[in-house]
Amino acid sequence: MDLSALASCLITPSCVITQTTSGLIIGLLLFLVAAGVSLIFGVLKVVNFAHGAFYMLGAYFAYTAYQLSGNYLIAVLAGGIGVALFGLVFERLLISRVYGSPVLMQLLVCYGAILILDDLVKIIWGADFLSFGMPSAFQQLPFVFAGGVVPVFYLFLIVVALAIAGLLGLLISKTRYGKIVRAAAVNPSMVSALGINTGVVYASVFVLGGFLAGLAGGLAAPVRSLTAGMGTSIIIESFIVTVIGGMGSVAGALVGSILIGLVRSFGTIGFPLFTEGLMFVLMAVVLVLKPSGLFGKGGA
Amino acid sequence: MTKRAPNGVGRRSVLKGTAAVAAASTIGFPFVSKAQNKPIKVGMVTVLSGRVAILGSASQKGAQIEIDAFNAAGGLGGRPIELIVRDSKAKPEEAARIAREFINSEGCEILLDADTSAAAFAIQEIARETGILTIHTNSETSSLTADPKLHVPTAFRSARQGIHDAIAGGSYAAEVSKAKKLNRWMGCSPDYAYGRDSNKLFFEYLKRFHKDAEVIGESWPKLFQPDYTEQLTKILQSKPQAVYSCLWGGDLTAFIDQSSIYNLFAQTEVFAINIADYAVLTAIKNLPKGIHSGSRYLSTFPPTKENADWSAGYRKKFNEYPLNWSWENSAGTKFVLDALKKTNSTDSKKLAEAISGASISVPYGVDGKLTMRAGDNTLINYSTGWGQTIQKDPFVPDVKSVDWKMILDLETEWKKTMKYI
Amino acid sequence: MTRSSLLRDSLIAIAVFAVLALLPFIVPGKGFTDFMVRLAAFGIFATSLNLLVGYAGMESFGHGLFFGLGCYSFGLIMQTFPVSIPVAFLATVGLSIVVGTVVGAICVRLNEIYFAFVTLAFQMLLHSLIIAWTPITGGDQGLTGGIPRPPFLGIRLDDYYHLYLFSTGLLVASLLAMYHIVQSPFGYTLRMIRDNAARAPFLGINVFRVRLMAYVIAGAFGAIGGMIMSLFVSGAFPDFAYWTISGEAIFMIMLGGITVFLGPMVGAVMLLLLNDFVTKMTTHYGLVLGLVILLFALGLRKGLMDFAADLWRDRQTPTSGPRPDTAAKTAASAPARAGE
Amino acid sequence: MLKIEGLSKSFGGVAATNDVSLHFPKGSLTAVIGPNGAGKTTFFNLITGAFKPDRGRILLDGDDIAGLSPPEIVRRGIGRAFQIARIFPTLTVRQAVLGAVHAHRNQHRILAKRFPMPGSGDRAEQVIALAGLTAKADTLSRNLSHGDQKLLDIALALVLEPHVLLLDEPTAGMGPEERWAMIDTVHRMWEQERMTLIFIEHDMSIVFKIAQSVRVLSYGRVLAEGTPDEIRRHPEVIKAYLGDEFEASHA
Repeated sequence: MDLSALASCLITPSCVITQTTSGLIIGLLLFLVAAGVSLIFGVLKVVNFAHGAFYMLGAYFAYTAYQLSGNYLIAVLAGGIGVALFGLVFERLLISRVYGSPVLMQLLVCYGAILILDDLVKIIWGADFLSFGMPSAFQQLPFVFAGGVVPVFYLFLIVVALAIAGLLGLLISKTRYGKIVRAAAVNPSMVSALGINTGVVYASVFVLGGFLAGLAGGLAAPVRSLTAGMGTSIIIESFIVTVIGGMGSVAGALVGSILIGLVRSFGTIGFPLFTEGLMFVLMAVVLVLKPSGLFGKGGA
Repeated sequence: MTKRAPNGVGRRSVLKGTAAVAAASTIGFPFVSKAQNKPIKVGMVTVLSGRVAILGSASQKGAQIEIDAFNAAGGLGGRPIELIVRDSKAKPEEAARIAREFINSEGCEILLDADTSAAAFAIQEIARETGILTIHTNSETSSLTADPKLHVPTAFRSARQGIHDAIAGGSYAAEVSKAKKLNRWMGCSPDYAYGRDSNKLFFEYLKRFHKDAEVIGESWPKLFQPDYTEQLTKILQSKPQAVYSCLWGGDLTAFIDQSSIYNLFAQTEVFAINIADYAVLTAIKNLPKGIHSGSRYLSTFPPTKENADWSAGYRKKFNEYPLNWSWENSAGTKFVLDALKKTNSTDSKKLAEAISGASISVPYGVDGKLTMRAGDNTLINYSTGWGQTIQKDPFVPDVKSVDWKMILDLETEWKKTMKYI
Repeated sequence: MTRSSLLRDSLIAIAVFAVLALLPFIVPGKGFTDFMVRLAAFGIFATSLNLLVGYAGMESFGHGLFFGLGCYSFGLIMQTFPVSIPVAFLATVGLSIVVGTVVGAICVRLNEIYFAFVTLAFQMLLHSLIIAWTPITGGDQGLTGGIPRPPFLGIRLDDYYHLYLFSTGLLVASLLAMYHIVQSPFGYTLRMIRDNAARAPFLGINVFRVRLMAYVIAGAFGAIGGMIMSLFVSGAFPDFAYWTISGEAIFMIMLGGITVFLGPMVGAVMLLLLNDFVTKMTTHYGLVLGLVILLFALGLRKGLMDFAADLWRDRQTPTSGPRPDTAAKTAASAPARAGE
Repeated sequence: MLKIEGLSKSFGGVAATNDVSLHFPKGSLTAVIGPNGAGKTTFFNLITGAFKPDRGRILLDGDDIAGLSPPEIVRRGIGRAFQIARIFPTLTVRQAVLGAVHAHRNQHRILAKRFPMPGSGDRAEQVIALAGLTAKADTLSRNLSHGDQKLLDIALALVLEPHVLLLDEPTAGMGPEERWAMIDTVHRMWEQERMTLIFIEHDMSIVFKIAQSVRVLSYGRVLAEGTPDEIRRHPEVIKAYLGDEFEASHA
């Protein structure tokens, strides 16, 4: 523990700026994955343990698209759209068969899928770790604000992720689709009674969740090493975020993600050897005090 | 990168080997019975899946190259070696189970532990229990062989060791520091046993050789952590003149990629001991210039024809660069093969006696020789040195060797402070 | 209703143990005994998880807390103190009861997925603690240097056959004890809480206390599984407290079945055999195992024994009318997941 | 004897139970009626501890039980059955009733003995017979008909030998014939077990036929109390009740 270092960081503007942006960037990338986990749980009541594998696929799809096109934008979209399509197949082929099954049976199905996906990635892309390489547009000197350092690429990621978060929020709260999704989360039989095909709604949520995870994988790819199994760490953190924010709440996922990001960025200064433990403590405390999470139960 | 299934490599080359032996025996020994031709089974426990799958694929190839040569030369009096490789999925209990399975169900007479350090400790206990000849080919944790409490007479290590690397790295970094006046240092190493040990020892020896060096902070990413932003910003806040890191593999490439966008390399000297390994060097798309690195394995170090040939042979056979794990497993296998030839027996005790204190001729040893030190059953005299990166092949053109006499003297001293001797 | 008595079950257990004791003389090779020792560890562990999941309706994601606790506590006691194995064994069970009571008091107040996640959080806290507290636990390297095995009562656990007898003996005894518990009045109270936790309080049942008891009991047996594992590998590793170990137990009970007492044992045999067999046959372990898992999960939609039990019952009463429940045991075998 | 004094409970500012004071003599058979939303079920929930009252006292034989937990209140002798039968789907009728017997005798946490405990069977069979479920004793609860599930629910409460038994619409969701069979069974139980029985009921013909006295709730308050005849003629009841009753009977 190094509380004096933490205190001295908190009174230094440059440290606060750097660590806060660092927390934001960690948190916002996490958000893109966690939002999907949260939505899928909120609407489908499925704990999609395989969402980390979606993220991994997004990164690999983007890698291949980047190899072929050399265009980062195309690569990111390939990640997002590729995984959205994959999410559709995954939902129709596997998950739709275990709706209403015990949560542990769903977990088993997801586990089987993860094993297969990790192995397929190894077969297709090889056992070695891959590096995406930084697109040349972002190979620039970082910005410096008040002594705090922010790389151009991260600034880009923050803007993109916030924009996606905003669009997602609008989609869920303002559109007809959003209303249906929220209604399906609370009362699926009511939605189907209104003549809406809940199967389509469920599949669309998986597609949306897959799109977000794939996007996250593609966006993060230039600063990650790609390996089979890279989804594992992010899925555990996504669960923590989902629990803290409140399962099914997009706003909760955003706040939870940023909270986890900040805990990690400031925690590494104050408690360098126990940042992971810190996240689980946070999760346990939230569960005990407010089991439904910071943003309660309310709809999606 | 090879797309061949690792098992496929094994089976095919065994077949080839057996054919060669069969051919030899029809000419030389027409009456050799089938029982005598029964292959000698060597079991390798390693990781073939998940994030460190590359460890297993390189280890297997390293061992295979020696075994194929041995089989092609007639095996042990007509008996070929069969290498069986299994995946522990990086779980120590699974590694232990597979090791037992090799011994109890598969009839393996020799064990190659090419797994991670945690598994190495588990397998060490099996070696103790069963007395089987065991070579740890990948674990670099010094205590595995240095701590007499863990000693097993039939277990050896054919890998580099943290203490040797720390002494070598510390002395090299001290020299650079003195020249460039690098006094303010930080560490950024993975938060697990290897990372913590390596970090601690590196700075210990750095300060010993360079009195003005001062460690102003440390940051501890988790093993396999995808994102180093929080550690990097912490480093930037502290403004050190130099940073030491023993991150490795995919973690290291991600760290380098992320450091680049923070422009870290322009602000500080970075000493990353594990860069000079082809898996890392070739993966990073924009390898920054001037990173100081220890040699893991380089075709150009030692700068001998033998080494270049060995590397070229490996690349020809497997269509990929040899890695640090490749030579470590080649070396371990060669110790075993030499002992088999010398004793003409598969008895673990006899083999262990033959291996203890033995030297083998290999290009990646100092002056072409590696020694398995008697007493603590561990590898010494492997080529080790430091140099700076450039952007393309040969990546680290000028490697400065480190003197093994100094390493060994300081190692003895370290063992005393650890109360190992 | 027909009921088995403790006496009858004990006799069966003794007979099973006698057969197990003789098996190594019939099935050659230490591969078999190794397998059985691991099966004992995972079988007890999975069955204890099913006390929670199948009988009490408490879906824990963090049962590995006790497996890890059992491994480390037993290993540390044996390495640190000059005590006999039974003493360390009892001390570990005692410790797991204390930890189970404290953690359980926090966890069992929560329901369903929240209970699942809070148990996971506590397990990961133990894992973080093991990793961070290097001087005691050895950090990520685990407890190294082997676990001493001083002989006791003529049992020498450094002998593979003795270890086999000890482990299978513990397995049979633990299964007997757990079977007895699920057939006890307490066991039926668990089923009532599983079926309808909202109704139970109005029958005078303190749901919190009953759940806490179930959590503590399951934890104590989980720790026994961990101790056997630490003897098998002669050490303890942080993996034993990681979420993946809970995952393995979950997959075992889901594959084998949660409504039949021996379902988790069947699942443990299935998963261990699959693992060993697939690892031996191919390096594409994930692909093959994943496909097999999906085949079972999507083909049967329930554990193997659940499926068999349903099949058996359907055969007993081909009509779709009310089905008589002949054996007390099958009371639990109707697909559970009830509630209001 | 159950005496309620000034009992109040609000949810989000809406008073579900408002200053209710009522008296139920020992061994009486009382109906609680009132239009939908009158707070009848809330009233039961308060008495049984499912909700904690904001104010007021609940005196059971002179002891205030307000604020105790449901199990504590059950142990004081107040049993309850529910509007929608709350049963144990995977247990047979006999197992469920035996389970309740064990809970009642505080034997439900015994680990060392087999289920059922000696001596619990007789009581279970007696209650099962009382509920008329003997023929279905080995049927899984979830396979019972709706009416039988309600009977089982009541039987579970009856096991507890309650001094006071609260039944929330015992005839809800039943056809006319079933209703009368059910009410006969309930009446028989009351006569045999001699407890104070309070039931919520919408069917006025049933209420006026079997209740000794009637309590009327409306908007969380006590509107009237008296014998069936008094209630039938009570102008307030007729005025405030009929319209709603008309609606409710068509709901």
